[in-house]
Amino acid sequence: MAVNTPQKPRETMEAVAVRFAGDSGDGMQMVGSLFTATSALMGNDLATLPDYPAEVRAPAGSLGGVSGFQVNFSSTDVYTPGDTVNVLVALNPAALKVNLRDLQKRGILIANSDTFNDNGLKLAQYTSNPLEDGSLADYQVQALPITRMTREAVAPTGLKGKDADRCKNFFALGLVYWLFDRDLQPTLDWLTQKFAKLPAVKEANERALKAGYYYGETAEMIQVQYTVQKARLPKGLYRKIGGNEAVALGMAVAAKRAGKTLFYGSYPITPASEILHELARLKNYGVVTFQAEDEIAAMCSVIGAAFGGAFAASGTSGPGLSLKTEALGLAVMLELPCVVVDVQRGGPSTGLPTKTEQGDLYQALFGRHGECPLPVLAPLSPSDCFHATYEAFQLAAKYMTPVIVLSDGYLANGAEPMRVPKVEELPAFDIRHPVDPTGFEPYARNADLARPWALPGTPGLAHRIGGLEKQDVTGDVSYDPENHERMCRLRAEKIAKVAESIPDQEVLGDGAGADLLVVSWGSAYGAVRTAFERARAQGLSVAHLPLRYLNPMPRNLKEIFPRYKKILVAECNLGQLRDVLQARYVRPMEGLNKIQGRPFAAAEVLAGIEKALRKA
Amino acid sequence: MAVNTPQKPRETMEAVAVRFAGDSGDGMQMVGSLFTATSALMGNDLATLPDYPAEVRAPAGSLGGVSGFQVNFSSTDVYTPGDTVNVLVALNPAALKVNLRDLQKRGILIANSDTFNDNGLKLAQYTSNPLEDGSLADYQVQALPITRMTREAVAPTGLKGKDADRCKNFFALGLVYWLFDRDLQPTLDWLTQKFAKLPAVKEANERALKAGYYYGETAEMIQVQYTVQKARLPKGLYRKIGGNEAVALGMAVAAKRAGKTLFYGSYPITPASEILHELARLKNYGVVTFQAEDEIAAMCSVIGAAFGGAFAASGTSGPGLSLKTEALGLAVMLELPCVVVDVQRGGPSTGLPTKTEQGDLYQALFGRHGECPLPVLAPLSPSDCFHATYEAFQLAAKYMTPVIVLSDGYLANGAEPMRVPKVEELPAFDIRHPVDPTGFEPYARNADLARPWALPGTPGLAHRIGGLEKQDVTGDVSYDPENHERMCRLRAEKIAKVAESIPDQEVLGDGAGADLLVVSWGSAYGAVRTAFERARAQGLSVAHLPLRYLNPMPRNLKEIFPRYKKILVAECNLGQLRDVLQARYVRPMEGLNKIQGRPFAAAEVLAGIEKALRKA
Amino acid sequence: MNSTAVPVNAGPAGKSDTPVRATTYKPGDYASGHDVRWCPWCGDYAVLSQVKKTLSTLGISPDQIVFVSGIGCSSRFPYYMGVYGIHGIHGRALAIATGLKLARRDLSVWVATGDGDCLSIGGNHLIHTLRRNMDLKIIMFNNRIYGLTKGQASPTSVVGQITASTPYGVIEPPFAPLALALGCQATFVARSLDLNPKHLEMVLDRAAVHQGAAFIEVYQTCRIFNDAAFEQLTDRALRDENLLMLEHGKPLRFGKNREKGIRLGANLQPEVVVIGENGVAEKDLLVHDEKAPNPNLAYILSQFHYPQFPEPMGVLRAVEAPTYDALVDKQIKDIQASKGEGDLASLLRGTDAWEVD
Amino acid sequence: MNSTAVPVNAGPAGKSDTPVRATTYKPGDYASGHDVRWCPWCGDYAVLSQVKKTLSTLGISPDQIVFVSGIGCSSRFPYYMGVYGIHGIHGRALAIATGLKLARRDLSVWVATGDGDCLSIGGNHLIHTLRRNMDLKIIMFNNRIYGLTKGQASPTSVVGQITASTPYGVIEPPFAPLALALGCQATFVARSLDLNPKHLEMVLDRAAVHQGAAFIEVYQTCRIFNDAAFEQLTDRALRDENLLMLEHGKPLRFGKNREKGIRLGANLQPEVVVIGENGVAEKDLLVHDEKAPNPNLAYILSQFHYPQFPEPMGVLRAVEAPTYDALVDKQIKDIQASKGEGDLASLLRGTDAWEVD
Ligand SMILES: Cc1ncc(C[n+]2csc(CCOP(=O)(O)OP(=O)(O)O)c2C)c(N)n1
Ligand SMILES: Cc1ncc(C[n+]2csc(CCOP(=O)(O)OP(=O)(O)O)c2C)c(N)n1
Ligand code: SF4
Ligand code: SF4
Ligand SMILES: [Mg+2]
Ligand SMILES: [Mg+2]
Repeated sequence: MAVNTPQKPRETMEAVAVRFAGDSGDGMQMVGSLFTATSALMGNDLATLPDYPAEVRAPAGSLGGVSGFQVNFSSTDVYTPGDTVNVLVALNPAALKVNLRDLQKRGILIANSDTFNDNGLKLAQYTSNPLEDGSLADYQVQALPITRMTREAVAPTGLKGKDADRCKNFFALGLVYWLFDRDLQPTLDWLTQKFAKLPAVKEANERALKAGYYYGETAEMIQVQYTVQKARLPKGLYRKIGGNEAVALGMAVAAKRAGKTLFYGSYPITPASEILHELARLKNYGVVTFQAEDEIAAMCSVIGAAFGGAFAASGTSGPGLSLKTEALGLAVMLELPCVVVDVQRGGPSTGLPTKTEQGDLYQALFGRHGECPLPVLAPLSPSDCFHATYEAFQLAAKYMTPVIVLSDGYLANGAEPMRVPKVEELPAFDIRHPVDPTGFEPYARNADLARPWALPGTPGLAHRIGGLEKQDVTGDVSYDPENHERMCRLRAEKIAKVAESIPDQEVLGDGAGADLLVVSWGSAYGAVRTAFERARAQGLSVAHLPLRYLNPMPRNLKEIFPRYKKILVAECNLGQLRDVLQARYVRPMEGLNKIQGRPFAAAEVLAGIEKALRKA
Repeated sequence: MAVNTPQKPRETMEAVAVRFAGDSGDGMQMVGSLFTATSALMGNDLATLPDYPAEVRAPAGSLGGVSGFQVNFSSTDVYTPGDTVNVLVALNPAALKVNLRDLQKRGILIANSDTFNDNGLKLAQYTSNPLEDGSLADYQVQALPITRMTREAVAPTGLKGKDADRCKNFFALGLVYWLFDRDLQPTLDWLTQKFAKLPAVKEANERALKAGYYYGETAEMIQVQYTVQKARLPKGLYRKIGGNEAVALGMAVAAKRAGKTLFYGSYPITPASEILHELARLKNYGVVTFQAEDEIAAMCSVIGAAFGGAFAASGTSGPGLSLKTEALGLAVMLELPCVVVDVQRGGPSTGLPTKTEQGDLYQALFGRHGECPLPVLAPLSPSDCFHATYEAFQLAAKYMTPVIVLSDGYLANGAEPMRVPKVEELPAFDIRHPVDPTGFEPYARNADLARPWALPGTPGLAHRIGGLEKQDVTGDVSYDPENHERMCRLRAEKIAKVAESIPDQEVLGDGAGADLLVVSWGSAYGAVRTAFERARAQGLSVAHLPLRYLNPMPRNLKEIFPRYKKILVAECNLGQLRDVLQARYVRPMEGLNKIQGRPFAAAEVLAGIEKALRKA
Repeated sequence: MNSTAVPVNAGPAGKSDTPVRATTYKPGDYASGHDVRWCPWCGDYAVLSQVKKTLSTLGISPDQIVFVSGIGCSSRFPYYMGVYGIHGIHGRALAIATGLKLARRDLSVWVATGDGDCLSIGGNHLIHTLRRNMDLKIIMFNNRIYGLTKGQASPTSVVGQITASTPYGVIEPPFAPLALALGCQATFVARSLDLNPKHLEMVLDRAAVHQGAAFIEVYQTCRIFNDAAFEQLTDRALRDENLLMLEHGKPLRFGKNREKGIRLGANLQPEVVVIGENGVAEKDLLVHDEKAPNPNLAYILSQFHYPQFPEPMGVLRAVEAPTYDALVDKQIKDIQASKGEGDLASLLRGTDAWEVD
Repeated sequence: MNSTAVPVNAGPAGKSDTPVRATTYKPGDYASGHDVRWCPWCGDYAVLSQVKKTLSTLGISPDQIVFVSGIGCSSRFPYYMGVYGIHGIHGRALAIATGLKLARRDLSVWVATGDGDCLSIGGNHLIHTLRRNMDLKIIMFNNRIYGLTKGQASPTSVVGQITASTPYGVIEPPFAPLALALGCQATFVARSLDLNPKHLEMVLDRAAVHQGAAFIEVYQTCRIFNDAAFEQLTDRALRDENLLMLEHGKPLRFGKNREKGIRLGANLQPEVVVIGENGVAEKDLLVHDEKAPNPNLAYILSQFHYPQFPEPMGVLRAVEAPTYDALVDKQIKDIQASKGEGDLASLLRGTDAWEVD
C-alpha cells in the first residue's frame, strides 16, 4: 500500500529501544513481534525481550497482569534489548507504573488516556492521575484517547465493543511505525494471512494500524520523526530468531545434516516448552517428538533412541534438569551421544519460573553422583543457541557423550537476526557405525577415546551395555578395583579431550593484558560486551572474555588469565563460575553478581567495571 | 564352660588383623561378627570390614562368590580394619585366590584342604594345587581337613551331609579363638539363643566350635598362641556398632531426645537399606518407617512429615540421591528441617553397588538447580556416624534446613566399639514451635536467620509455603527482582552461619606448621590417621586435618592452610574436595586419589605422603 | 523467633482419627484473603467456593486442615485457602501429603492436583496412594490440558486434540482416570463437574467423610486453552443425553426424560436401552451399588464415554477398608504393647553392651 | 574405531513393522554365553530358557532383538541373552525401551523387569506405556520381594509378609498387577508361572506376536528371600484347586477333576460353584473371552486370589488397537505426504527470511 510521505522533520538515531506494555490481554507480544519483524526486514540489527506475568491471566488492569515486549533496533551491532527505553507505549496505568522506571529521561511516553480513569488508576494503585499531576514532567508525554480513536477507526467494519477495542494494539503499533518511519507492508501481509478466515477482523486491525500511522503524520502533537539507518550487517540471507526457536532449529538441522532422525523426548516446562512446540511443527522434516510422562522418562527415552542410532535430545529447565540427574549419569556410563538443553530460570526449586537466571551451572557441571563428567556449552545470544546446539551434537557424536547446553530465559525469549548459513557452511558429521564383527569390542576406543556407536540390527554386533561398571574394551560387567579406576580416569580424560575440538578462547579488547579482564559466560555476553565497549570508549584498561565452553574449558585460558591484573567474573547467580575458575586456575577473582530474575543491564556491568578498577 | 588352659607358648601382639574368607554360603559374615563381638567384650579396640559379592548368590566355589570378613583388633587405638592381615582363613581355593595378596609375609594361612580338590581348584582357576606346589612358601600354612574334622565332631548330633558341613565355619572360628586366646562363652551364649528352637543345630555348632578350639590346643601343627591385651579404652559402657546401625541409632536417639516422632521415609538401596531395616525394628520406640514407592516419594514424604513437626529423615545411596535432587531443592526453599544420609558407593550410575567410594561430594554440595546451599557433614568412622547424624538433626532444627550426611559403604559395613553416651551427655534440643498469632510471620528470621517452625494444628498460624520465591518475612509468593536477590543471599548467609555452630577444625600433629598437611574427609580418616602416625614415627614433618564439615567449613581453615608448605588432599574419588578447597582458599593443593571401590590402605597413604615430601 | 515456646512434641504421630470441634464455621473462615489469580471464568473458582462450603460443614477448624498441591493452575489452590498449605513440586503432592499424614494423623489432609500433575508426572504416587488407602482427600482438576505451561497435551487430552505440543493432533489414547483408580482398588472414586455446584458439593461432602483415599475427578473447564472440552456435558440441550447421574441403589437411568437406561448385555457388554422399547423395563437395568465389595460395576461405569455412553457423575465406589496411616499407628501401638515402650537409655545401650573399666 | 563405516542413517525411524527373516534359529542362538549368576534354582532360569525358545520360533534374528531392563535380579536378564541389550536404571526400562522403539520400529523390543522395578519405582512408566499401547513385550518377574537388595517388601508382597524392611509384617495391600494394567486399558494382559514351562512358552509365544504393549506377569520364586510365595499354586496337591487355566471360548472350570467353575452372581459378584451341585450346569459358567472389546471380564478375573478364587493363568485379554509407534510414524508420513518432505535448505531459511546486501 502507499502511505503518504511524511511531512515532518526527521532526525537520525543510531539505536532505539521501544517497549510496548499493556495488560496481558492487550496483545503486546503480538505487536512487539510484528515491530521486530518489520525492523529486521528494514535491515536493522536488533534484540528483543518479552516480559510476561507468571499467571496465565492475572486480573485485567492489575500490576501483576502487565505484559511487555521490548525491542532494541539499531544501525550498529546490538548485544542487548537495551537497559532503558527511548519509547514506552503504556496501554493502561498499570503498564505505566511497572515500566516507567526504565524510560530514559526525555524519552517518549505514549499513553492511552482512556484507561486512566478511576478504576484503572485504582487497579494500578495510583492515588492521582500521573498524566495530570505533573509527575511525568521529565518525559515527552503523548496522552491519547487510543481506545476511542480505535473504535472510530474500526467502526466501518461493524466491529463493536470488546472486539473493536481489541484492535487498539494495532493503533499503537501504527503510531510507533510512523515515529520510526517503518514500512507497513509486512504487517499488512501478516494480517491478510493470519485472518484469512476472519475478513472483518483483518480489516479492523488494518484500519487501526493505519489510523495510528496517519495520526502520527497528521497530529500536531508529535513534532519529529526518527530514522534508524540500516545496520552494516554482513551480506547474506537473514532470519529473525529467538533462543528456543534457534535450539529447535539447531537440533533439526544437525540431524538432517547428519542424515539422522531427530528424536526429541521432553516434558513441558517454562521457559523450555517452546522447543517442543517448534519441533512438533517440523514433522514434515521427519522429526519425532515425544512428550513423555515426566522428565525422567524423557531423558530415558533419549537414551533408548540414542542406542537405536537417532540424534536424540531433550530440553528442560532447572526442576527438570534435577529430575534428569540419574538418567544423565546412565548416559555418561553408556557413553551414548545425546544433547540436553537446560533453559535456566530463577531458582532454586520452582523459584521464578518465567524469569531468567544463570543458576544451573553447578548442577550442569557437578550435579550427578560419582565421577560423572560431561561437556557443557553456553550460547552467548539467541542466534548462538542455533550454533551451540549444532555444535553440541557434533561433540556428542564425536566423543560419544551426553552434552549439556545452558541456555536461559533471557536467550530463550529474546530474539535477534541470524544470518542463515548455507548448507555447505555447516560442518559435516563424520559418523561411523561399525558393521564388521571381526574384533568388535563395544568399549574399545579410538584416538578421541570414543567407543564405537554400534547399532542394534547390525548382524554380529549384538552386545549389552548398562550402568554397572564395565570392563575396559569388552564392556562386560566388571567389579575389578583397578579397572574401575582406569574407567573413571578414561571417562574423565575423554571429556578433557573435547578441548581439542573447541577453538581457543578469544579475548575482546587487549589480549596482551590490561588492568581488568571481565569474564562472562553464556547470555551475560550481551550486557558485558556493551559495557566493555563503553568502558573502552571511556579509555579504561579492560578486556572481555566471553566464555562459551564451560567444560572442558578452552586450553589457552591458563595462559590468558595471568596477563590481567584483576579478573571480574560477571554472572547472573551468586558466583558459580568464579568458584569453578578459582578451583581450576587457583587465582583469586572477583564476582559481579546479580540474581533478580533479569539479565544484567549494561550500565550495571559498567558500574561494576569502574568499581573494580577503582579498587585495583 | 571350662576350656583347659592352653599349654603352648604365648606371644603378645599389639594388633592383629584376621580375615575369614569362604564361599557366600559358608557363613563368613556370621563367624566374623562373632569373633568381633568376643574381641570387643575382651576389651580390644577394633575395626571390621565385610566384603561380599554383588550377586545375591554367585555360583558356589566361584571367584565371584567369595565372601570375606576382616577384623582388626588391638590393644591400642585402631583406625582401620588393616591393610593386610596376619591370619587368613580360606575355606575354599577361590577364597585363597582372591585374598592371598592381602596376607602378610610370614602370616598364618588356615586352609580347608578338603576343598582343594579338582573341582574346587578348577572353579578357582588354579592349574595346580597351591597347598602342594610350593607357591605358599612365604606363609605359615595350616592346611587342615576342616570339612572332615567338622563332620566327625558333629556326628553325635545326628546331623549329616550338608547340614553337618554347614558347621565348618564354627570349627574355623574355634581354631582362631584358640590362636588368640579368646573366650568361647559369648559365642556359646549366642548359639543357645539363636538356635533355641533347633537344639541339634545348636549342639552341632557348639561341637564344631569346641573341636576347632581343642584342635589348636592339641595338634602339633600350631606352635604358638598369641595374646592381644585389652586396649586402654576410656572407662565406660561400650557397644559394637556399624556405620548404618549408628546412623539409625543417631536418628532414633535424636528424635527421642527432642521429644519428637522420628519419621524415616526411604527406598531400599545398597548399601543404605540396613538403616531402614534397623529403624523398622524400633517400632517400640515409636519410630515411623515408610518404605516409599521410590526415592522421590521418600524425600517428599520427609518434607511433609517435617512440615507436620516430626524429625524427618531419609537414607539412600548415589542413584537415590540423584533422584532426590528436585525435592531437596524444595526442602531448601521451604526451609524445613530434615536429614538425608547418603551412603556413598562406587559410581557413576549403578557403578559398583556393593563397593565404597567418596564420589558424591560434588552432588551433595552442588547437585541442585539454582542457588541451593545446604549443610553437609561427613562422619569419620562407623561410630562417628552416630554422632554426625545426631548433630545433623541439631543443625537442621536450629537452622531450619535440610542437612546431608555423607557416609559410605566402608563406614556402613565396617564396625567398631562405641562408648555408649549417657543421656545427659547428649546435647539437648531447643526447639520452639510458635503458638502466638500476634505478629507471626512464616519467613521472619531469628538471630541464626532461621524461620519459625510453625506446626499445622496451631490455632491462628495457618500459612502456606511452597517452591515459588517468597517475599522476605511474610513468605507470600513474590516475583519482585530485589526480593529474589535478597532471599537468595539470605538463604546462603544462613547456611554460612551454620559455621558458628560447629567446632574449630583440629589438626593432628604439629598445628603450628609442617612440611606437609594431609587433608582427609569423612571415612578416609582411618587410613590417613594411621599413615600419618607412621609417618610421624618415621620423623616426617607432617600433620593431618580430618575434615568432617564439608559445608560450611570450619572458620579457622583459612588460618590453618597457610601454615603448611604443601597440602595433600586424600580422598576416594578423582579430586572433588581438592577442587572445592582450591576454589574456597585459592591455594594450590595436591591430590592423593584412589577410586577402586575400596578404602585407602594406610600403606598407600604413607607412600603418598613420602612422595609428596620428596617432591617438595 | 517471634513467638513463645510450646512443648517440643506438639503433634506427634498417633493422635485420634478425625478432629471434631464444637464450633461452627462459615465458608469464609477457610479463605486466605489472597487475591485469586486464575483467569476470569476459570472453572477452578467454582471448586474453590464449593470446597470452602464443604469444609465449613465438617466442624473442623481451619487450623486442623492442610491443603497440599503440586504445580499447575489448579495447584495454586492452597494459596487461596485460609488453612495450612504446601504448594509442592510438580507431581509430588500425594507423596508430600503422605508424609504429613503419617506424621500427623490428627490433621485433615487434602490434595489439589491437575490432570498433568496427578496423572502424568505424578502417576506413580497416585497409584501407590490409592493402593495403600492413605487417608487423603484428592481433588483432581481435569481440564484435559496443561494450563499453567500454556496449553500442552495432558494424559487426558483426547485423540485429535490440537495443543501447543501436538499441532497436528493428539495420537495417544487418554487415561480413564477412574478406571485407573479402580485398577488400584481405590476405596472411594467419584466424579463431578465445575459447572454443577450442587453436585460438586454433594461429592465433596461425601469425600470429606470417607475414611481413606478419596479420589475425585472434577471436570474443569480451562477457558483459555481448552474451552470446549466439556461442552457436550454442560450444554443444556445436550447434557441430559451425555450424563449419567449416579444414585446408590437406584437403576441407571438418564436422558431428558430419564427414558434411557443401562443394561448389561452378553459378554458383560453394557448397552444403552430405552425403557418401554423392545420390551425393556426398569427392572432390566443395572442398579447402582457404590458399596459393592467388588469394584466390578464401578469399573464398567468408569469406562463410559460419550457419545457411546453417558458419562457417570457422582460416587462410583465408596467402601470401607483400613487406612494405611491407621495401620502404621496400630502396628506401633501393638508392638509397644507387647514389647513395652522403649526408653532412651535402653535405645542407646542396645543389646550387647559391655563395660570397660 | 575398529570397524568400517556404514551409511550414517542406518536404522532411522519408520521402517516396517515386524522384521521377518527366512532363516531358522535355535534357542542357543539367543544366548550370550555369559555365566548366569542367579542363585541356584532361582525361578529366573526357567523364564530365560523359555524366552530363548520362543524367540527361536519367531524367525527374527538375534540382531533384530533388543532386551531392555531396569535394576534387580530379574533385570540382569539382558546380560544372558545373545541379543542387543540395555541394563538400565531402576524402574526406567520402559521409558528407555519407548525411546528405542520410537526411533527404531524395525526392532523387536522386549523388557525384563521385576515387581519392584516395574510396579514400585517404575509404576508411572508402566501405566503410560500401557495407555499408549507401545509395541513392547513386557515380562514382569513377580517374586513378591526385592531380590537384589536382599529381601525388602515389594508392592506385591502380601499382607503380613515378614521381610527385611517389615520385620513386623507388611501392612499395605498389594497391587493386583493385572487389574492395574486393565485400569490402563492394556491390550494384552497375561500371567504365567516359572514352574510351568509349557504354559510359560504358550504365553510368551502369544505375547511375541501381539502388536502393541504385551504385559506378562510371571510368578517367579525367589529361593532365598521368598521361597514359599507360590507354594499354593505349584504344589501338586494344591495347585488344581488354586489355578484357573484360561482358554479362549471355554467355560471357566478348575479343580482336580475340573468339577468346579466360576459363575457371575448378583451384583456382578463372581462365585465358585460345583458343577452338578445345586443344579449348576456348565452353561451357567462364565465363558472366557480374551478378545472381548470391553475389558470387563478380564478385570473381574484379574482380582481373583486364592484361597477365595483360583488365580487365572493364561491370556486374560488380547485385543487389537493401533500402537503408539505406528501412529507416530503415520502422523509423520501423513504430514510429509500433504506438506511435502522438508529439505535442509528450507528448514534453515524458515518462513520470514530477508536478504541483506
Ligand atoms: C519438574 C517439573 N516439570 C515441569 C514443570 C512445568 N509444569 C508446571 S505445571 C505443568 C502442568 C500443569 O498441568 P495440570 O497439572 O493439568 O494443571 P493445570 O495447569 O491444567 O491446572 C507443568 C508441565 C514443573 N513445574 N516442574
Ligand atoms: C534409584 C535406585 N533406587 C534403588 C536401587 C536399589 N535396587 C536395586 S534392585 C531393587 C529392587 C529389586 O526388586 P525387583 O524389581 O522386584 O527385582 P528382583 O531383584 O526381585 O528380581 C532396588 C530397590 C537402585 N539400584 N536404584
Ligand atoms: S489457563 Fe485455564 S486452567 Fe489455568 S487459570 Fe486460566 S482458565 Fe484456568
Ligand atoms: S535373590 Fe531370589 S530372585 Fe535373586 S537370583 Fe537369588 S533366588 Fe533369584
Ligand atoms: Mg490440567
Ligand atoms: Mg522382585
